[in-house]
Parts: sequence; structure tokens; C-alpha cells
Amino acid sequence: MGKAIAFLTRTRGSRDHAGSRLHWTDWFTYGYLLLGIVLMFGPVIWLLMSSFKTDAELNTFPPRFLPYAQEMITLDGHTKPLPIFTVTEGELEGVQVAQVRRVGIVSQVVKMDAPDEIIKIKVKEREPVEKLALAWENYSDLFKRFNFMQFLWNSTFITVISTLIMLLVNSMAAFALSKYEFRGRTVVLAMIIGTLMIPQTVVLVPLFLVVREMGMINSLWGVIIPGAATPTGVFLLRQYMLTIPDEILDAARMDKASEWKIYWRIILPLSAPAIAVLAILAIMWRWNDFLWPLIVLSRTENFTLQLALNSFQGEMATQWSSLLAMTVLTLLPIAVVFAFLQKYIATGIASTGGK
Amino acid sequence: MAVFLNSCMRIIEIPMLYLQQKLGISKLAWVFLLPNLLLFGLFAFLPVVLNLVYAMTGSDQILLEDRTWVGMGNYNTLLSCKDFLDPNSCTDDLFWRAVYNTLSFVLLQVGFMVGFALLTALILNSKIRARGFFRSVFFFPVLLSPVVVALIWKWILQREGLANAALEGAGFDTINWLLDRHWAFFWSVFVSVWAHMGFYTLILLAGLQAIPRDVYEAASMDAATPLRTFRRITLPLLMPTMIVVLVLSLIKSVQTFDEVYAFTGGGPGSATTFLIQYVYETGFAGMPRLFGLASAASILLALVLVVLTFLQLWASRRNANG
Amino acid sequence: MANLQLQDIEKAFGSVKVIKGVNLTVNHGEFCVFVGPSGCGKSTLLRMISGLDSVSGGRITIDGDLVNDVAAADRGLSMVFQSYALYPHMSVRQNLSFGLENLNTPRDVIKKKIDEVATMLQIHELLDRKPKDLSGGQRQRVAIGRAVVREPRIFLFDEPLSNLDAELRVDMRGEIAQLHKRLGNTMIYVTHDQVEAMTMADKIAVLRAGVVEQFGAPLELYHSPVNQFVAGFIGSPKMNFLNAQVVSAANGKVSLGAGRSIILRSDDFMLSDDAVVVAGIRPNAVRVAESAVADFTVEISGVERLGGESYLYTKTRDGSPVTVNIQGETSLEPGQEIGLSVDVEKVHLFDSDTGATLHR
Amino acid sequence: MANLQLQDIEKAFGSVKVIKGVNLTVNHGEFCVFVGPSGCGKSTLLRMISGLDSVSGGRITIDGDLVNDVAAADRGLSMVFQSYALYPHMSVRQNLSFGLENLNTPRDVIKKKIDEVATMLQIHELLDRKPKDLSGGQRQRVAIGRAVVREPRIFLFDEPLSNLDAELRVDMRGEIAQLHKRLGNTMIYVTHDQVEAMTMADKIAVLRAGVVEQFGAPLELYHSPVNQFVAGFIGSPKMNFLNAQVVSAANGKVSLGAGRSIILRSDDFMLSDDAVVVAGIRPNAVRVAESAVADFTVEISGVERLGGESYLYTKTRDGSPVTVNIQGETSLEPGQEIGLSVDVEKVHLFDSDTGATLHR
Amino acid sequence: QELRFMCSTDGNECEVIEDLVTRFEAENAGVDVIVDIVPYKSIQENLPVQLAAGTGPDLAKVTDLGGLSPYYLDIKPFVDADYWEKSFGDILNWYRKGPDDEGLYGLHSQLTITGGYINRTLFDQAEVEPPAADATWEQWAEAAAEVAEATETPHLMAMDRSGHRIAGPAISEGAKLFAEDGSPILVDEGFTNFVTKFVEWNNDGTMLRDVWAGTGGDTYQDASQEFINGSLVYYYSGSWQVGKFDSEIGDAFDWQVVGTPCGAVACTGMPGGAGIVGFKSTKQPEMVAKLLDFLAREDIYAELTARTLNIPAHAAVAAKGVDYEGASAPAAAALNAWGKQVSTVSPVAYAYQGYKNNRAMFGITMTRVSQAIVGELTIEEAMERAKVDLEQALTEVDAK
Ligand SMILES: Nc1ncnc2c1ncn2[C@@H]1O[C@H](COP(=O)(O)OP(=O)(O)OP(=O)(O)O)[C@@H](O)[C@H]1O
Ligand SMILES: Nc1ncnc2c1ncn2[C@@H]1O[C@H](COP(=O)(O)OP(=O)(O)OP(=O)(O)O)[C@@H](O)[C@H]1O
Ligand SMILES: O=P(O)(O)OC[C@H](O)CO
Ligand SMILES: [Mg+2]
Ligand SMILES: [Mg+2]
Repeated sequence: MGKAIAFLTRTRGSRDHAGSRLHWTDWFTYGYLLLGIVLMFGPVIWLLMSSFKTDAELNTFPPRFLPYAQEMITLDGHTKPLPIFTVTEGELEGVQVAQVRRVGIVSQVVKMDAPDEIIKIKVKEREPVEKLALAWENYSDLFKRFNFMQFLWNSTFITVISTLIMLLVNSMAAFALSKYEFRGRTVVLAMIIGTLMIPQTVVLVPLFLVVREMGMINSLWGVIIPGAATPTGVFLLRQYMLTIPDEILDAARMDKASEWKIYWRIILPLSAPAIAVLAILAIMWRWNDFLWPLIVLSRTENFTLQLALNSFQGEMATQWSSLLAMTVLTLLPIAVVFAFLQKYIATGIASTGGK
Repeated sequence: MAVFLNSCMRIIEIPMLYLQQKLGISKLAWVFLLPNLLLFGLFAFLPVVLNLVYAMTGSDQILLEDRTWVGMGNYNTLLSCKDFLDPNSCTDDLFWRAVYNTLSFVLLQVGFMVGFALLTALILNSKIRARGFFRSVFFFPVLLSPVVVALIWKWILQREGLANAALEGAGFDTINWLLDRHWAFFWSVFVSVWAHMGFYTLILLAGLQAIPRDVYEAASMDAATPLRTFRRITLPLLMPTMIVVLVLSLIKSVQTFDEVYAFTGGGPGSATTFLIQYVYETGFAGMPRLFGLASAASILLALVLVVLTFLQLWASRRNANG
Repeated sequence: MANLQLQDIEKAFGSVKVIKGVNLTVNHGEFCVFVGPSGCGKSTLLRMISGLDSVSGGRITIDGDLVNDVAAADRGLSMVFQSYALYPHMSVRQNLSFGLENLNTPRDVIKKKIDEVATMLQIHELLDRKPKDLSGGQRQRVAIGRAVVREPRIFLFDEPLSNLDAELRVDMRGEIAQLHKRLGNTMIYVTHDQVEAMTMADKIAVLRAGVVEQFGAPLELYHSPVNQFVAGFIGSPKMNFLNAQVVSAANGKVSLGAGRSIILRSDDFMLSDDAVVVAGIRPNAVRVAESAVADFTVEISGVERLGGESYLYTKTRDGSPVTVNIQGETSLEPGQEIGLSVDVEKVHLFDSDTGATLHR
Repeated sequence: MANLQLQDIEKAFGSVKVIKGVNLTVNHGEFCVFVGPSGCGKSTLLRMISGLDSVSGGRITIDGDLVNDVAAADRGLSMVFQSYALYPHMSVRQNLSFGLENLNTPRDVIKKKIDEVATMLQIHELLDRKPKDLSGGQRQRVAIGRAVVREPRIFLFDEPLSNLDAELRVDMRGEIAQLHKRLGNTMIYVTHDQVEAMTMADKIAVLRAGVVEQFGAPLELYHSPVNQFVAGFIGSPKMNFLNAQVVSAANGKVSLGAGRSIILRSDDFMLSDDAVVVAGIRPNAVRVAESAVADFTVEISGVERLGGESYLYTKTRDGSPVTVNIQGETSLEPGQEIGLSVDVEKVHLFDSDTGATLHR
Repeated sequence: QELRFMCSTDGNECEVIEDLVTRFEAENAGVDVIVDIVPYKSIQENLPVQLAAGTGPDLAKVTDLGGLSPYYLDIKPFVDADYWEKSFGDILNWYRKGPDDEGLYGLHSQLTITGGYINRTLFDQAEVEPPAADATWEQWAEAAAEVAEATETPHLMAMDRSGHRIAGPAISEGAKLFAEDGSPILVDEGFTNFVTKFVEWNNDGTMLRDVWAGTGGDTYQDASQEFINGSLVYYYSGSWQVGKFDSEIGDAFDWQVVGTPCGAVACTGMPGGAGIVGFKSTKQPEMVAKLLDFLAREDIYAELTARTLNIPAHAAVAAKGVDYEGASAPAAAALNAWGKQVSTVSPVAYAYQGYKNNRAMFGITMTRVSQAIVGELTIEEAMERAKVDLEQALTEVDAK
């Protein structure tokens, strides 16, 4: 255990000296990471694969990893393409046949080389011949079905603006709460943490009423502004900013920096890891936000992708194939954003540049 | 972009500088707080206050002015029990089932999640190949919507799902995971840890970055064993971030809803019905909408959270000092 | 370019009183050095002057204006922090330019100034590095650069050369002196280096435990310390202190602890016979002498050879340590007994209770 | 208690080569001092020895065992960091005890040791403070304390006394020397202080830009520097360098840049007549002399009076700076022309191209 | 003029409506009807809030027919009331506030009936003849067991987890749901009897336990996946599944609509469905009425029904029979079979569907019956709780 932690807690510096030989702790780490891939990423991959399955395939028991579809063949004398089966029992065992039609438990099939001669076999005595097939239509239908670009734009606009406002406003507040001593600080902090305690679900209605009073119903701003007001960011940033040495701020004050300049030239860059985390979270929150936009936005033209995505959920049934395709599509942009922003998480100050 | 931002900041600097001179530094704090307080006050705090009022009203009307004043009535309904340990003896048995379910859920979920998030953050912070890739591996589940999370795990756990296929392959009997209350509870914890761990891992990763490297170097010169380095250096210096993680995870855990609701629907029976599901079904999904009761329940919940949070803060502060 | 006045300045951290009533006037253009034992409050005093720490009591005026409540940024000072406090996320160049940018200095002027400063500090090739990629001394030079690149009313330096090698230190000393001459502004300078203090200062303030013991020109402190503490603190190696007794006040005759009486030339000490005093003798005011002419004998306990000079660490018969500074090298070895003779003109006498200097 | 060997040690940060093949053997129990200009690679070398940085090339052996791949924690060394690197969340006491706890030292032993160390470092009343509540010098003492409270095979000190006042520094020097004597372990010590280097070291390694220029006993370096760099680096004030020309190799007659020829007593320089060389003369090897007997005349450009001694900064006619060290005070003032005479026995000659010492 | 129409969909209803609306726009120059297709959740949870706050749309396709009645626009003044009465008859009551209300509010665009489906192919393979139309639940259970055993099918029967679904069989068993005076009681002997049986079936493997026991609270859960996979012999759901079965079962096996098994007093399913309503808050009541009237036109309604694969609620359309043009043969057969079921629906079922707080009762049923199935409560306790729940709900509703 100790060694495992050694491995975990060692820093980049201390790792330097280690030889090229793999220690068992390396095995542990890579084992853990492998497990991580299987457990954390496996389901996501499955999701990706599933988005290429037809609804029927999605319903199949037991589920299969890759999307399959039955092979079809067009034969002379038959107008429609016919599904291909392999016969499993009887004299034709092992032969591939095309099914013309099925009546009850009897299947009427023809051999490929004799498309006119109908043979009757039991339904149980055949197995479909399948091939890998990606149901691209899950995706292409989305674009046909609704104004994907409009939703994309709405989502992007809401996400970007809301995140920017949130980062700005929250980091300013966090700066004040972490680096200034003033009366009322504890009260504000308590208010902010206290608000976190009330579940979002219940405040939706009061919030709706507030937003209505502000005249922001059915407007993107009705999603943007309340989204930017979440208290989590302030709390997160403040705790991080507490770790920035005050002496650097002192130095900046000696350099005649205004407090505002200290905020954006010193505090913000030094909080980069926390800001990156919050940015990732905020982007994800806004992008995936569903409940709140659902209440505020009821007109198609200002729908977000999530709302569009969920319009596949009806009262009785959900069109999983479309929903999954849409999920994957909506996932892509934030995955890219994450890949970009995660670098900043690792740009912490290894040394403070002081003694 | 950077240039644009820069000029924006420069422009803001002008009024800020004026205010700084006018108000002095200690009052300037309020200027920094103001935008947030405005947004926050109006769109986060005010609704909470309204919620307090709702909790004292009855009827299924939505607008506050249409509702009837019942004072403590809703609290009375929630809190009337012959024996608080036996939900069946309570007027609102579902509420109390939810309370007990939530308590045990939170205990397990927060424990496991923070533990694994910390372990993962430490591993991801160490020098491994393809760190960026692995970071996304652990973060990806967070990006999925609750509905999709639930769907994925239902697939895996259904009668003929992957988990049972694996069991069968290994020669065991299959288990009907979500029909057994204990298993269903276990998987609710699991799925919720699965879905949210990445979130806290990320926060912890950022926190680890704030620990100066030279302290680790000093520790290794002091021949500290890794375990001790972790306990005496990493953990205390990570405390500010740890507090965020503990407080947030506690709060979010108590408020767990979406994915478990989509996953088990609170079942079997009410085995995985948690407080927010109760609130949701009482106040929103179910008919009639007992919004007052739901609000009251949410406030009781908040009170408990306040107590737990302060306990946590107190404990961590003591830890940091001791 | 400013006159700085401290009146009854006090500072307490919680219940710990760290500065206990400091009064000090640094005139326009003066170079004032603060010296004092570690932890005596030098940095604290600097931070109060800069405005980074508030004063617990007293008044700070700059050019006659009370600045107690003026924010650090508005006092127009610049400071080298003892711990550097560089901006870790900025390159050296940015570290240097930040202050100038805040003054809205035109870009080309900034460039020129940074160039000058980089030359002065010999950090040209480091301009694009981040602080974490610098050596200790390089960081310290950046810290100096950040302060001097601006031209403030008052400079505050907190041990700015402590991590530099001897040669560089001499260079920097020269540069700072030149800067001072060129800008003519007021400088306050904390150092533990005797040479720096003696050579750079117009005036030295000797602090002990939050109190200014003496404030005056370097040689004044060296030759006329007000008390035993200052005498011991100024001058390196440290002054030797020997217990002494007045044999005959009238003759200025004093007996050193463990030797024969010596006659101090001046004879107007306001002392009675037999008074117990402390005699202070600097290491370069004693000479090794034939036992015949020696004032007292000591046993050598250690010898340090620096090349150009040597130190003998000796003990008198009654155990008081006496350091002797010898030019060039010596063949004396520990364990030997030698005689020492004292340069009577350079003997200081202190009150054995209060440590106050007994004036002639 | 260990023997340390560096073989062809190299270190590069990215493309910047910082250490360029260092070979060094520090014997068991030796006190080895590293000196060199700021940024020459002293700390880097220390960090590689400690195991905190990996080597880019070469072998480090301790007691004959190759330790290149041994983790810092397992090398059994202790180190005082130039930047202190105190544990910010621990009290001073905890900072000191942490290392001992890691060795499972019994609690009462820890207590005793901390007590001893606190006494040695005069930080008793600070034991319950956190580092941020300490002055710079106090922090540095805690950093020393943390290293010395354990008894490792090898001590590494990176400018451990830079922020202490003169008196304390002398005390600490004594304490460290005593510690060394008591424990008998190997010490490696980086300092910029000439006195520390000369007095504490068994051997000094002079580094320049990642290369060891000379490694030897202090006085060996002082008297027989291998080149102009070492000669200039060891000894304070710095050696004066004057352009010179051999007038008559046979007679050992050399003409200094701007004065009359002097005859160096020894006459076996392997030089041809008229060869151009550099003459090195330490500030205490020149004396002010009547113009009649003076070897050359200079103009005084500055005078520094330290009390016990004074420095004259002068310039020869051809503009070379010459520093003169005078005992006691002087009444000479800048602007005056004076004659200087040279102590011919103490003149060093260097190759004007390579800087290598020309041996007699 | 712009009309906002909020629509949520299980199949293609909204698209078809959108298409028909274009025709309306062509007939009424200057009118622009925008169909906003939203998630069902939006209709269910947010529409009420929006309506209360006065920010709702002009029209919507709703399912909580009674619950939203206070907000409906009465179109009587603008349309031919007789035509409406004649065409939709009693179904209009479902939209009314109470027995005294005579207004015209909604167009029932989607009539549904609950009942059973069987996997006909399995029956054929097992060579078991499906029970007749008047067979009881027990007979069906027996037959299903036989089929399952013969064909090694894992699951016998399943019923959607829904208070609405279980109501038909309960009424068949004798549940009255309402007292003599019309006030809701939910629990009575008949109801308890069916619940008792149902719980038993769930626990002895007759019913696929996963559906009701697998989730909790008010969550809807169906078993269509098992049926589509051919692993379920008998599935009790409703007419709305036809489209899905048609497309997803495809050629895999034959399936068949069998109506509702009989109980002690009847053999009824539950009617239900969704309708289009206008809201009082609209600024163009007349145009809203006009649109509804347009959709109620016989030809338009017939087309709507045909294209969305629904059962007609319009008397004349029903009488003529619908030609499900685009549908496959099995789907058309199934829809016609459902159409025939309409006549078997009991008045209690109609009343229940028309009762404005029926959703409260559905919810209570689901929650409490599930608890009884998993054993958290005994049947007696569950029924007792259900009564109490209902009382509490009603007092809240009445507290105005
Ligand atoms: N990460 C780095 N990247 C590039 N160069 C570096 C890095 N770290 C140190 N250096 C350079 O390596 C050289 C040696 O640094 P080191 O800290 O060893 O110097 P030093 O001899 O200890 O100097 P000082 O006396 O100033 O402390 C310096 O020139 C420094 O700029
Ligand atoms: N926050 C604090 N709380 C309590 N005491 C403090 C605090 N900060 C500093 N001190 C004490 O105040 C005294 C003065 O500190 P200061 O930093 O001014 O010393 P200094 O003269 O600069 O010493 P050095 O030469 O070691 O840097 C020290 O004894 C220190 O321990
Ligand atoms: O119980 P539900 O929610 O499935 O409702 C039934 C519908 O009215 C059928 O159309
Ligand atoms: Mg200090
Ligand atoms: Mg260094």
C-alpha cells in the first residue's frame, strides 16, 4: 500500500530518477488505468456503437457490441430484396437460402441458384445471416428531421455566453472572498454555500416566476443569466485562490497594479487550473442543461440541442436510436472542448518563484 | 481573442480604478462581489426565499397568490410519526423511507466517490503516459446525460445483459440485479459514483497542482514514506480543495436524483427512492402537485445538509490544525 | 526624492509585539541601511513603510503627508522582497515590465528600460524564462530588477544581494550606488552584510527586538556605538568583550579580566575606582606580542586562515573569548599560549549592567 | 560518513546544458564547499546528488554504490534547500520532527533532539509558529534545523546562512563545524561567503558554468589558483588584474601596463621576452607608496571605509581598476593621485589568452 | 397572425399534424401556425406551470385532459356545436370541468384502448389455441404458461406499469372507483381483489415481475422490448404500440390483438389518449377555434387517424371505418381489432378516464401496488395507504 501511494504521490521531479524497469507499482497504476478504460470508457464506447444500431437491433436480447443487420439479396423473379438465412437443420443444413415469406411457423425459402423453387422449412430451423452495418440513417435523419444547425447555434450561444459571464462574475466574487478581509464576508459565503443546499428541482418554479417577472421567458437570456448565477463556481474558485500566496499580490501592489489588474493579471492566470475546471464544468452544465431550458424555452426556434434530443422521449416510448445518435452528436463538441481545456489543469505553479 | 479580452479588461479597469480610489480597498471587495451578488441574489437566492414561502402554503395551484396559507402544516405532515425509525408508522411513510434510503446512500456514495476520485486524481497527476487521454477517460461519464447513463447501465444489468453474460461465462448463476433491493441499492451507488467521480477527480487534480513541488522534495529528503507523504503533506495541503469536494459531493449526493430515477425509478418498491425523487414526485410529476409539501421536504433536507456541512467543515479544519 | 518619517511606529501580530515604537527620519535622497539580528523586525518595518502591512500605532509620513491610510500602490515606492515574490506565471521580461505597464509607460520605453536593467543585472539571456527555471541568485536579480526598473520616490530593499556571489555582489553594490546617485531618491536597505552596510549607507539604523538602538553614519556607529549591542553588531569580526575593573579612575587605569592593568590614554571617565565595566576591543585592535610586552595572555582555541588574513580564536585565562585579526598568514596553531597587546586608544568601555557606552 | 563520487555528471534542462561533465570525489568525512558565480550550477549539482533531479549523464556513487536510480528518500542524505521549502502547514516543531518521525524515532528522543536543535539555532520560542509567521532568517534557521536534526550519511547545504546576520552567522558556522566534528559525516556546502568557504572547507570546488575549475584545499586555491577565474573568485576583495608584458624573461622582469617594470624574484617562467600576460595582484599585496618608490601611479576613484579597514578603488593610467586594501582608516580622497608599490612575491601571472596560471 | 402549437409525440402525430396545418394555413391566408415539437416531459410538467404563469402556447396536444381543464378555451361560440357533439359525444366530457360544464374544449386526436397482445407464432409453435374473446385472466394465464413451456419462452405475461393499465382489469373484476355520489374512492372490494391476484401473479412468475417491481414511485415502465424480442407470450398494453410493433417486430413473428380478458363483472379495457386543446390565454381565440374545427372536419380527421395509425374517436369516421393506407397488413389488422374493442369499454372506465384527478389515482395505484408486490407493504396496508393518499390529494386539490 505504502509503495502504491509512493507511486501515486511522487511528483514529476521525483519520478525522474527512476530507472526504466517497471516496478510493481507501475503495474498497479497501469492496471488501474486499464480498469478505468474498461469500466469508465467501455460503456461510452458501447454507447457510440449503439448509436449506429437500428431500434430493432437495440431491443435485441442479448445485446451485442457491434451493430449488425441482416444480409439481403435481390433475386430474379422477386421484386423486393430478400433476407438471407442459413438453414440449421434438415437436409439443407448449412445452406444459405433467401426467405420469400414467412407464414406462422413456416418459412418459405428459395435457394440462391434456384430462385423460383419454393421450399418450406420450420422457422426454428433457420438463422439469419448478418453483417456489420452502421445505421447512418440515425444520424442523417436528425438533420432531415429538424433544424439541427439552429439548435446547435442556440446551444452554443447559451453555453459560451453563460460560461463567460459565469467565469467572470464568479472569479471576481471568489477573488473578493478569498483575498480581502471585510465585514460581511462570512455572511456572503454562508449565503452562497447555503443556497447550494436547496435542490435545484424545487427552486425551478420560484425561479420560473422570477424569470417571468424579468420578461426572459422564451428568450435565450432566460437560460443564460440564471445559469451564470450558480454558487458552485464561487465556492470552487475561492477555495483554490486561498492557496495563492498573498505575497505575490503584495508584489503587484508595489508594482502599482490596481486591484482590478491584480485580479486579471495575477489571480486569474494563477488560478488557471481551477478556472479550467470550472470552465469545463460550466460548459458541460450549460450544454447538457435540460430541465431549466425545458421550462423557459417552449418555442422550436430557440430550442437547444438537449431539448431537441429529448423530444425523442414521448409519453409511451422513446426513440432510442435517434436519441443515442443525438447524444453522440451533442457529446462531440464538449469532448473537444474538454480535450483542449484539460491541458490547463496541469499548468499549476510548481514553484511560486519565491523562497 | 486574447487581444479582445485584454482590451475589455483594460476598459473595465478605468471605472474600477476610480472606484478603488473612491472607496478604498476594503470596500472595493463589494464592487468585486456586486455582479455576482446581483445575479446570484436574483436568480439563486430569491428563489430559495420564495421556496421558504411555498413551504408554508398548500393547494395544487402554482402561483403563490393562488395558494392557501397553511403555516407549519406541511412540516407537521412530514414530521408526524409514531416511531421515527419505522416509516410505516408515519403519516408520510414515503418521505421517511426516502430519508433512510438517502442516509445510507449518502454514506456509501460520498465515501466511495471521494475515495476513488482521490485515488484517480493521484494516479492521473503522477507521471504516466498519455495523461490527457486518461483524464478524458475518467471524465467522459460526467458528460453523459442522466438518461443515457441510466440506459447504459440498464443494458448492462438487465436480465440478459452484459453483467449476467459475464457471470454465466464464469459459471455462476445469473442475478436479476435490479429486482433485488440490495443489489439495486448497490448499483444505484455504483452508477452514481461512476457518473460523478470524474467531476471530483477533476477538481482534485486542479487542487493537486496548487501544492508546491518543493515541499514534496523536502519530504523525500526527510525520507518520508509515500504513505506518510500522502497523509502529512498531500492531504493537509489539499484541504482547501478537499473541502470543496467534500461539501459539494455531500450536497449533490443528498440531492441525487436524475440518473438513479432513470435507472431504477426508485425501485424495487421504494428501495432506491431518495429524497429528491420524493420531492419530485410529490411536487412535480405526480398529480396533484403537492408543491408545498415538496418545498417543506426540501427545506428539511437543506437543514440537515447545513448541519452535515458544518460538521464537515469543522472536522476538516480540526484536521488541518491538528 | 522623498523624505520619510516614522513616528512611534508600532506593530503587533496578535499579542506578539514586534515593533515597539520606532522613530526615524530618513531625509530626501538619503541611503539608509537597516541592520539588526534576524527577527528583529526589519522586514516588518519595511512592509509598514510600503503600506503592505498596516501599522498598529504611530504615524508614517512621506514628504510630510500622513500615509498611514494610503494604499501600497499609491505610495509610489518600490520594493525588493526578501522572498522575491516573483510572478510565477510571467516570464522574466514580463515580471520586469509589469510595473511599467501599470504606469502606462509606452512600449518602446519599456523595452529600453528592460534592456538597461537586464544589462545591469546580467540577466539578458534569461529574459524569456519563467522564474521556476532560474537559479536562486538569478531570481534575486530579477527581484531587484523589478524594483529598479521603475523610478519611485523611495526604494525599499530587503536583503537584495544575499544570494549573490561575491563578485556579483560587488557589481550590484556599485550599480545600486550609481542608481542612487543618478536618481537621487531615498533608499532603505536591509542587509546583513557588514561591507554593504558600511560602504553604501549614508546612515545606518541598528535595530534590536523592534527598537532602534542607534541611527547614524556608518563610521559614527563604528567608532562611537551607543552601547555594547551596537558595538558588537557593527564591525566584523565582532568586537571582543572583556570583563574589566577600573583600577584607578584618575589615571584611566583599567585592569582587564585576566591580565595586567592597561592605561587608557584618556582619563576623564566618570567612574569610581573599582567599578566593574566591560571593555570592548575590536579584533584588529589587539596584536600578538611577546609575553614581555603583552597586556594579557591567551590560549589559542582555533585558527582560521582566509588567505589574505587570519583569525585567531583565543580564550583568556578567565574564559572570555578573544578574536584576533592578523594580516596575512600565521603559523600559530590551536593550543599555543600567546601574549596579546591592546591598542589602548581603541578600547571601548561599557556599563556592565546596561551595556551603555561609557564616554570618555 | 560516506564517500561520494561524481563521474562525468551532466545535466541539461531541455536544450540548455547546465552541468557539463563534473568529476569530483568527496571523501568520507570531508567538508566540501562549492563556490561559483550565480547560476553556475551549484544547486543543480546538489539536487542531483540528493536524487531530486535525475542526471542527464554520468554516474553518482555513494560508498561505491551506484545511486543514479536510487530514490532521494533512500539515499540517506539530508539537505537545506536554497528556497527553504518548509512545510507550510506544519508548525516549526512539526517541520523539525517530521524527518525523525519518518525514521520511527521514539517520541522522547524526538523531543530531546528538537530541543537541542532549537537551542543551537536559537529558535526556541518559535517552535509553535507556522513558517509564514517567521522572519526570513528564522525560516532559514528552521530549514537548517530540519536537515541537521537527523544524522544522515551526507549533509547538503545550499547557502544555508545567506539570510542571517553576521553574529548569528558566525555562531551557526561554529555550530555546523562542531556538528561536523561530532558526527564525522560528509558535508557539501554551497556558499557565496568567502569567509565561510575559506574557514569551513576541507576542500573547495570552484565551479564555472557547469564545469569544475579547481578543486582543492582553501589555501591551495588562494595561493595557487589554476587560472585567472579561480584567482579572481577566491579572496575578497577580488584580485586585481593588470596587463603586463615580459621585459626580460631571464631576469623575471615584467612591465605592468602603466608603470615601471618590476622584477619578480623567481625567474624560471617559461616565457619568451615580450610575451603579453596578465598580472594578478591581490588588494592586500599593494601598498600606497611615495611616488619615488612606487611601482606605478593610480588615480583614486572611490574610497570605502569599513571602520577596521578601507578600500581604495583606483584606476591605472591605462584604465585598469586596482583595488587597494588598507588597514584602519585613511584620509585619502577620490581624485587624488597616489603611487602604489607591489609585493612582488605575491604577484600571479596568467596567460592572457587562456587565463591559465603561468607557473614559476 | 401566429399561433403556437405545442406538441409532443410518441410516433409521427406531430409531423402529420404539422402537415395538415399547412393546409389550414393555405385556407386561411395570413395565419401562421408553428408546431413546437417538445419532449413529453414539457407537456406533462412545464405546460401547467406556463399556463398558470400566463406564458403558455395557444394550443397544445395534451394528455392530462381533466387536469388542465381550467385553462382550456371554450370554442363553442366559434364552431358548430352540434357537429362536435354528434361526432365526439361523451369523449367531450373528458375535457370538461365537471358534469355541469357544457363547453367544447378539445379535439380527441388520439383515442387509445388498453388490451392484450399475443405472440401468435409462439402459440402456433406450441400448437395451443389462443383463448376466446370472453376468456378470463386465469385462462389466459394458463394458456400462456402452456405456450411458454412448450416453446421455452422465458416470460409468460406482462402488464405495463401504469395505473391506467391496471384499471381496466380492475374494473372488469368489479372495481367501482367512484362512490355512488361520484366522489372517487379508488379502493373497494373489486379493486382489492384484482390487486391481490395481480400481486400473486407477479410473485409466482405468471407476470413478468421486472415491470412492476423493477422500478418505484410513479415511473412508467413497459415491456414492449420483451414482447418485440419474442420472449413474452402475452403482453397487456394498449393500442398505441401498434406502430412500434409493426416496425420493430417486422417479419420476426406474428402478433395479434386480443382485447381485455374478462373479470367477474366485465371485460373492459381503459380508453385514453391525447387531444388538442386551445388555451384561454390566447390572443386569437377565434383562429384557435377555427384550427380545431378544421382538424375535426371528417376528412381531415380521417386522414389524421389513418396516417398516425390511431383509432378514431370521431363517430362518423369510426362508422365508415378507417383505411390504414400506408400500414402493413398486420398493423392494419391490429388497428381494426382495436377499433372493435371500443364498444366493449365499460362506463366506469369512461368515467375514470374523464375524471380530472385521475392521474393522482393512477400514481397512487402504481406506487402502492408496487410496494405490495415487493413486500414492503401487505396488500391490506397498501390499500389502506392508497385510500389515505387519495384523501390527502383531494384535500389539497379542494383547498382553494
Ligand atoms: N528548469 C530549468 N530550465 C532551464 N534552465 C534552468 C532550469 N533550472 C535551472 N536552470 C539554469 O541552470 C543554471 C544552474 O542553476 P543552479 O540553480 O544550479 O545555479 P546555482 O549555481 O545554484 O546559482 P545560485 O547561486 O544563483 O543559486 C542556471 O543558469 C539556471 O538558469
Ligand atoms: N504573522 C506573524 N505572527 C507573529 N509573529 C510574526 C509574524 N510575522 C513576523 N513575526 C515575527 O516578527 C518578528 C520580525 O519579523 P521580521 O520579518 O520583520 O524580521 P527581520 O528583521 O526581517 O528578520 P530577518 O533578518 O530574519 O529577515 C520576527 O520575530 C517574527 O518571528
Ligand atoms: O398511464 P399512462 O401515463 O400510460 O396514460 C395512458 C394514456 O392515457 C394512454 O393513451
Ligand atoms: Mg526579513
Ligand atoms: Mg542555487
